[in-house]
Amino acid sequence: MIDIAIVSAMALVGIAMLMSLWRLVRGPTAPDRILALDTLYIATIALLVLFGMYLASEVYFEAALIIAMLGFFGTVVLSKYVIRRDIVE
Amino acid sequence: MEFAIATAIGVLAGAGVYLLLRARTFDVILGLTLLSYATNLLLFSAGRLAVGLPPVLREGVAHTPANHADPLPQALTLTAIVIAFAMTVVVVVVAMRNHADLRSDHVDGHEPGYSPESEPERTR
Amino acid sequence: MIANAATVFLLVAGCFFVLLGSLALVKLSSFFHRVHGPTKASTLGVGCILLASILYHATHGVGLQPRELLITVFLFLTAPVAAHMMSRAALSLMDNRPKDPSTTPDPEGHIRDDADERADQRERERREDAEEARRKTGTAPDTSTGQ
Amino acid sequence: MPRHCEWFTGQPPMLTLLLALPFLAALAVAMSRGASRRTIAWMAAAAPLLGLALLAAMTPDVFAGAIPQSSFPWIPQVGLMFTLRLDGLAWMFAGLVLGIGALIVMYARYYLSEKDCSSRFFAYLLLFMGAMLGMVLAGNLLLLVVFWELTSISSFLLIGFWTHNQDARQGARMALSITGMGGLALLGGVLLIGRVTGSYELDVVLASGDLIRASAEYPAILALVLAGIFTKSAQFPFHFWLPQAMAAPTPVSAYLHSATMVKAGVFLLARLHPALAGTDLFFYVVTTAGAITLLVGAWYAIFQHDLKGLLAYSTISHLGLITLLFGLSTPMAVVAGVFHIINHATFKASLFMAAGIIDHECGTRDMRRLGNLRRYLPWTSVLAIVASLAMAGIPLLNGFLSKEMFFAEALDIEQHGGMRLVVSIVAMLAGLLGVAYSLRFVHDTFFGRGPRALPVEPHEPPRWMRIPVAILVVMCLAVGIAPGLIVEPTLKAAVDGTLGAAAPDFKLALWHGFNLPLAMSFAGLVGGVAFYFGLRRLFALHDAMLRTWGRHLFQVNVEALFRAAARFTSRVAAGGIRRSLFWMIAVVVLVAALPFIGPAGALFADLPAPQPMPVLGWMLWAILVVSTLATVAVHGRRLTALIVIGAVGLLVSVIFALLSAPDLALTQLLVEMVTIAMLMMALNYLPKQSKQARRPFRRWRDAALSVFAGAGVAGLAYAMLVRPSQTISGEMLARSLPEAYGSNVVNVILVDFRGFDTYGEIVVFAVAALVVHALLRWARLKPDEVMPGPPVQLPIPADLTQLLFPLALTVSIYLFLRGHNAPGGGFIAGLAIAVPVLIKYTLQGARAVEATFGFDYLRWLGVGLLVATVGGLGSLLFGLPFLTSGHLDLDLPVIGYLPLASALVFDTGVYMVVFAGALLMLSTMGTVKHRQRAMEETR
Amino acid sequence: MQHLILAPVLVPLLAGSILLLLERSHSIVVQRNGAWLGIALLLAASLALFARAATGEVDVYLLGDWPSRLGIVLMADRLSALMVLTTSLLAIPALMYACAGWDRRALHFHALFQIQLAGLNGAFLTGDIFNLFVFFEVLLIASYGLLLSGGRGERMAAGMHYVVFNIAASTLFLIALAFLYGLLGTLNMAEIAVRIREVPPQDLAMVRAAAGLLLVVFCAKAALLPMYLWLPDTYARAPAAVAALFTIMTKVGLYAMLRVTTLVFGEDAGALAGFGRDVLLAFGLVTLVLGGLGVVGALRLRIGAAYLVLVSAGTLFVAFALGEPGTISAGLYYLPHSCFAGAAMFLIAHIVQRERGAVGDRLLDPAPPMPRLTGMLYMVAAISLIGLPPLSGFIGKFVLLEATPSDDTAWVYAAVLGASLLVLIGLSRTGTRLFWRTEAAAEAEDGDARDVAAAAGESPAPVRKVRGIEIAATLLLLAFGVAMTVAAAPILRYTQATAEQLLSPGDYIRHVQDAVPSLREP
Amino acid sequence: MRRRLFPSFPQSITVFIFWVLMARDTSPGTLLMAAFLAWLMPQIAARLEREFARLGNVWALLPLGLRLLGDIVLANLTVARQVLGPEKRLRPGFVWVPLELTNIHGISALASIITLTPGTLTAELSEDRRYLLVHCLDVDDPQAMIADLKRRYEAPMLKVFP
Ligand code: NA
Ligand code: NA
Repeated sequence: MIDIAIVSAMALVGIAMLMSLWRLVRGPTAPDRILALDTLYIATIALLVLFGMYLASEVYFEAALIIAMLGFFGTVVLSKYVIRRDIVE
Repeated sequence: MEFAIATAIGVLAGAGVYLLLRARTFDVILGLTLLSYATNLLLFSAGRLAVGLPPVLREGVAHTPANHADPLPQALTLTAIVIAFAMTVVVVVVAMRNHADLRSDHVDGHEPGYSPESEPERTR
Repeated sequence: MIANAATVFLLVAGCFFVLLGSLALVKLSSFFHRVHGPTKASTLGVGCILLASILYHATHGVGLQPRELLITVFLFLTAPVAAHMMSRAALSLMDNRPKDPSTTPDPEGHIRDDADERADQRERERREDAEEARRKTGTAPDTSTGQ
Repeated sequence: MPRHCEWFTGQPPMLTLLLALPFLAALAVAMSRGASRRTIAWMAAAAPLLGLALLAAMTPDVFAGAIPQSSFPWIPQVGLMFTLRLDGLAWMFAGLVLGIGALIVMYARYYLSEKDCSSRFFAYLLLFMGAMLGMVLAGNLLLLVVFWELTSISSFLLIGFWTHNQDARQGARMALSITGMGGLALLGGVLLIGRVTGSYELDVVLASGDLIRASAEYPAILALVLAGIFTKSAQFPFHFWLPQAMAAPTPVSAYLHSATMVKAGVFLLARLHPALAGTDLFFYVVTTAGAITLLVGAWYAIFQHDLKGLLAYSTISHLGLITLLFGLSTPMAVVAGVFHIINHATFKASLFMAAGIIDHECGTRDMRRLGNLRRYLPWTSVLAIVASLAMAGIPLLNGFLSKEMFFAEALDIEQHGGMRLVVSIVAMLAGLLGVAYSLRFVHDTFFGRGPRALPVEPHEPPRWMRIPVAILVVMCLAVGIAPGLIVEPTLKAAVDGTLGAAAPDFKLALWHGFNLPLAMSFAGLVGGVAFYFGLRRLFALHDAMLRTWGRHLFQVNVEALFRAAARFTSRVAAGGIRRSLFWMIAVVVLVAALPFIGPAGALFADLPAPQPMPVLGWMLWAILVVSTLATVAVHGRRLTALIVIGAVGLLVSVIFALLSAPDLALTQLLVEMVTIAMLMMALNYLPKQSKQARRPFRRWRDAALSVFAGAGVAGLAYAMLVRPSQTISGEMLARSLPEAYGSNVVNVILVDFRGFDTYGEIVVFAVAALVVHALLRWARLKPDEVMPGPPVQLPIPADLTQLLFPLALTVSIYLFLRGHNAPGGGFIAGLAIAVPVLIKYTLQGARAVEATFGFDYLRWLGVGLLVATVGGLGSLLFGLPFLTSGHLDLDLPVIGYLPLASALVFDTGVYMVVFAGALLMLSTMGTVKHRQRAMEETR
Repeated sequence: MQHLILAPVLVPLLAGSILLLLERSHSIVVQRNGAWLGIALLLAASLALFARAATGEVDVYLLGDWPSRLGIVLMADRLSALMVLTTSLLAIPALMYACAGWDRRALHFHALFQIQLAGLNGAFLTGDIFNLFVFFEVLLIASYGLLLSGGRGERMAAGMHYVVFNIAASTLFLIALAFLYGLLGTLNMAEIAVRIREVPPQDLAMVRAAAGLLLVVFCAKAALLPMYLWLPDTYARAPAAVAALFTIMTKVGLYAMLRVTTLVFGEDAGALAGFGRDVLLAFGLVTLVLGGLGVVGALRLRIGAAYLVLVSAGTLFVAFALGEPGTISAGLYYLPHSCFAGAAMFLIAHIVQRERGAVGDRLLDPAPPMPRLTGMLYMVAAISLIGLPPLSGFIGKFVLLEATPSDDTAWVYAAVLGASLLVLIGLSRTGTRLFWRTEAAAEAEDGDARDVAAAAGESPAPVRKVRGIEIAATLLLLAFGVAMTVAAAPILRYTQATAEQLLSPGDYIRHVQDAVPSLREP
Repeated sequence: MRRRLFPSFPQSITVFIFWVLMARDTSPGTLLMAAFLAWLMPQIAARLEREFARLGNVWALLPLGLRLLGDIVLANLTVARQVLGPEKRLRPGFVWVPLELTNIHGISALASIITLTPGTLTAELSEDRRYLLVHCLDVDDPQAMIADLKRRYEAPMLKVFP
């Protein structure tokens, strides 16, 4: 049962990612797209963790950790650009 | 799965080629980025596709190709990613300088219709 | 068995919130509405899934090794800041953003009706569409030869 | 065709010394730029005079039929030997080159003015003399080609000596182009000869005439060699360069165009006569070319107004005559040809020198302004008139003798019946025209009215200028009167050298009795005189101007070539980057597609079934594909494109993760973040939008190519993916833990199996940082759009980084230390710490970060590279190769078991380089405007 | 001695890293001394390697002590040693010229220069195809730096072209490698040569496509038609010292082409024997002629010099594609010659450019007066490049023609001799225009120069004095050519032996396979 | 002395826990390494940062954390209702929330908390750092909401970051 749960969870996360993609493509403003990308990153953490469960493996920990720790960097940089056109002031 | 990866690589490569052939430096940079994604995926998949068999050895699992994806293309791809990054950085900087020095972001350094005779030499 | 049930519950909850966050992204009509979804629901959802993972590895793997907690910590640290940055970006695009009270004497006037924001949003979309149309017809204002 | 060779064979020093003399003298003259003209002239004259002495010393042997040789190997394996060989023909030519050379040096000493740099002139002249000498002495055909081309180069310098003169420049270039072309052809011909005979040694080649004539390559050989000969000897249709070359100083003309340069062609014709002559093809081609040249040259000579022009065309005509004689190929014709070479050299050299004197004294060579000079320059006039009569072929002068032999040979043609009449008529006509132009030279210069409007009163030149002319004229007379005594031994030796065993027995005499040739001579004389005066009266010779079409055509063609080449080149190169890329991709598509064109369907034949694809996979696939296509769709709006492409990068790393490559996923993620940051920084200095080009054709064409390229890659990738793999990595998996002490095999490959790749990779990374630094350090960049107001404060996010940074550093150290056994390693760890620093830059501003974070990234970069290198070199101490990893298991009391791999040192280098490199790049990019502002403030 | 083969890579890399450390804190003199020390060591190592290779020794170096199939091998056979020596020799005058002042203006010049040398040598020495890619990248990225550091304006546009084109080509390299590895499962070149013989027939077309892509990469880097368009602009705009060093850059592509075609597509390669040879020959011939046309059409000396690089590339393609021992030998003789002579021409062009001030190296009448010495240098270089006797260009050309097999004679002779004629016409015009002073120029010298400058929209650049070391660098390059002429016989013996070594790849493969790690199991 | 060796105890402890968690190991070697890093990291951070957070009553964090956890879960359900329900019913708007907190760490923490709790989102901090701009998805009485925020979150924060 738990395997089915994991697999379905992965599919659901996939659907969530597809929805984010829609917003990413549709926009209309830059912050909307940044938000969509940020959501994709967060969903990716979920995906990686679920995949680690699925395989009973721990090799995806580092990747998930890196996204959680540094994934917002893209968001910060893109937002800063929108605010100032200049990301390092 | 092979079909999906192959087509994904194809789409990335095709999109990359199209953008590579655009006239503006930034578009070309985007094209190179897409192309390097395609290349990295291709190089990586030269070891064939395996789900859930990372080449990290564990106790109790025999150290054979049956239990592990081919690590060599992964290492090669890692090198390729880094090199592609380095190259992208260089293009980006050259594009910046190009635009600053020649006042055009056209890949050839000047807008179409420009003829070299009509313009003074600006090389040092 | 209980652990399994708990895992499945956490997974279901996690997926629900993750989906919810993305749904908000799709469904809601303006940026400041949408941003609420992913920053809270998705974060919580992933948190649930991480808990599920800890539980799962504890029961089906080598034992309790709550490494995933680190991920959770980072996620809960960074997600609000990311949302904050995006909000600031969106604010900077608003023509009619709420006035900074430190430069305006009357803080009571700082509640702003959402209708203003919607109007802003429509205006922005209209402008972007116009931009797009102009670009397509090749009559874009010459921005490439910025001095 | 390597041939075993001694260092020296034959008579060593004499020939080599003979050849070396002019070159040594040239060097000496060139070095002594400060010396007086007199000294220089003496130094220059020493070479031919000494050379003549050496030649004289060898004469008895040569006349006795011996062939002194010397040989030493230059490139023996391809048959290029430095073989010198002095047979009769070479002896005769060497004598001409040196003898006339000596006279020219004497003449030139007085001819040159103060303004001319005489050391340069004599150096060139001696260089040319040496080249000429080398050519006639060469005993190896390749060596002959070497000197042949040297004559072209040195004559180029001589003709263009007065570089300020437009005619001289043009003439020199034309001469070089034409003779250079001939030289290249000759090289081809010689190489083909070598292919047939197996050797370039003249002895071998001359003995292999039958082999050559019978070979399939013979027509090609003949064509190529004759191209060389005809261009050098100014044969029709390549004759036009010679009159152009008259812009040279007169001593040069006298030397090059009487005795040497132009004679090189006919020399080679004589030289290779045994090897090439004797076929119908040879006969018709050479005879025809000679005959046409003979007439064309003579005809144009009549209409020249320039003295040197007239002499030049007459030279062409005489060269035609010699060629014609060699074309006839009979032994006696060859005798006549060789004889005429000598005669022409003597009278033509003297005539050129006389023309030079006239030019020198009168300041013009235009016959329309000259006349009656016998009053002013009596001695010169006498000498010139005698020499002209020799040119006209008047009895008692040498020209008469060879002309008569020519007439006799023309009448004697046996094998090719039809040609006898033609050649005889040509001979008659040529005789007639020769008389006519000689007469014009004499009459228009020394007789009649004139001179007109000269800048100076002409008077006799210095004695030493006349003496060379006199010597030559005396020679003409001597040969003409007593040929048997004066020239017969020489001629015999030369003909022996030319024909070898086939040389005929002949006697030279002034009087052969009344015969048909004599009648022809007489008729020619009378006809010529009549023709000249007739022409003068009827066509007003002074006004006539004949356009020489060859020269005109050449110039037009060369100009057209320049223009066409320039246009072609610029048109080809005009497409810029896009054309380069388009062609490369097109070639790639073609090259990859071609192997599949034959066996259709080979790509996917008999392949195993692919692995199944989960639903999630398709979703991710869709996200990847859609975001890729969206990137293309929105590429004009750059910020949008960057956000969308971020999704592509994320999806690629997700794919890596799902397909068992956690290290790749990590690397891709981190690189992606840094890339985005960098592109954002760049975007600040670039336009925000792409200008859309209005060329739908190009867009469609590119789209089509992209589709082909994408489909091709996809097809090949699919075909590869479903094939079974046969890799060596099984052994890597097996040996990774026991021998490299790491269980993350990817990292083991990176730092151990293929550490050298990683070593190169960090060098690339470091250099990329250097390039960024170098390009932006002093650059004057202006942001495309500056937002108003002071820098924005972001206190809340900035606060987060304060919390985050130590944790990120901890994670980075973890990734670094664990990389050998789990995903991670130096590279990933380096980026994992670079990114938080970058976040600090972004949120706190560059100034704040650099104030607290005072790293000299450049130095760190160097240290990192050194650490990596030293880490790799450590194993050399143990006698093991570079990058061999050592291993140390420490079992410490408290800490416990601690495995240490020396690869860690190398990986530390990687760590440092990546960290320092990434930060050097991004801080340089991020702080451009600070320096910009600082520069503006200091100004 | 065992580690000697490392030196050509590691010495410059170490020198480069140390120079990087010195850069901030030490004067340019210290940096120059460091650079020269590196060059001296490199030259010594190259000579030692060359001397070893000349005895027929093939050095195999197992990096990391892994057997060749697992790790990376360095190989030094005659060909590699020759290329390494050529690089080192070329580096000397290039560095001399740069030390006349360019190194002050170009940030990081010395470090980049050393790393460039390391990249070149690494590419010549590696026996692993992926490692070849890595070293291609090392040398390319260093070349980007050398090309662009200190430059501005149009040079950036040329740099853009160069960089983008090369990155695209490198991407293609990776694609080719992906397919090669995917199909053959190895990266060691010797191992590839072995495995390619046993490719099952259904995979042949795939392998052909992959191999074709690989050759396209090398051709693109070596500037073969129609992929040479990047070259003229780049080379014409590079700083002189860098352009001089760049003459060997196209040769890296040629080297790789030669290595791969002889080793992997040799006679034993079964269905792939002689792969691509005819096409390479045909395109090489056309490239040669088009290069010649470019020289004729060039309106500036540097452009002409750039097209001369193309001519030499075309010639080398022809020589290598003919595939006979004699032609390969001729090509290997021609290769260093063309590097030296071409480099000399770039240096001369720069000297001319400076001596003429505002007019630069453009072929304009009237020409300002030029020092006689520059003209002489030009003439020697031109003679060598045209292939007129007696200099090395002539020898290379005739040895090539001499060895051309009968079947190809007509085309090869026509193209090689025709291109020589074009170069002759072009360079003689350039020479007369640049160095032969006209009367008009003598009269209206100043006025016209100013007019020209005004037409070009520049303030008349001051005529800068040419320094002795610059002349010396040029002379050294020309002296290399003269030395090659005098010592043609021994050099050709070496290249002949090299060609024979290349054409019996079995020996190479055996050397690799027989190499045993010191400690590890084989 | 203590300040020089351990400039920030909380940070040291965090790093220590972090390392042990990541290493998944409590062997003496790991603990030693963790201790070493716990000493080293704040040292490095001290060089880079101007000031460390001055903490007051850290224990106040515990109830705040628990409450926050509950709030997050509960309020997410609210958001679920809001998202799934018709958008028209929402009454969104911006509210400037005046702050008593002056410590920037406290402000940051408060801002994050506000963002994490559903229905509210910190969009901006005023330049004088005395107001937070909060976007509310559904607000009918801004003043009540402000008071609620201040009571639930700012008050405990004031204890932690005095
Ligand atoms: Na690496
Ligand atoms: Na690694």
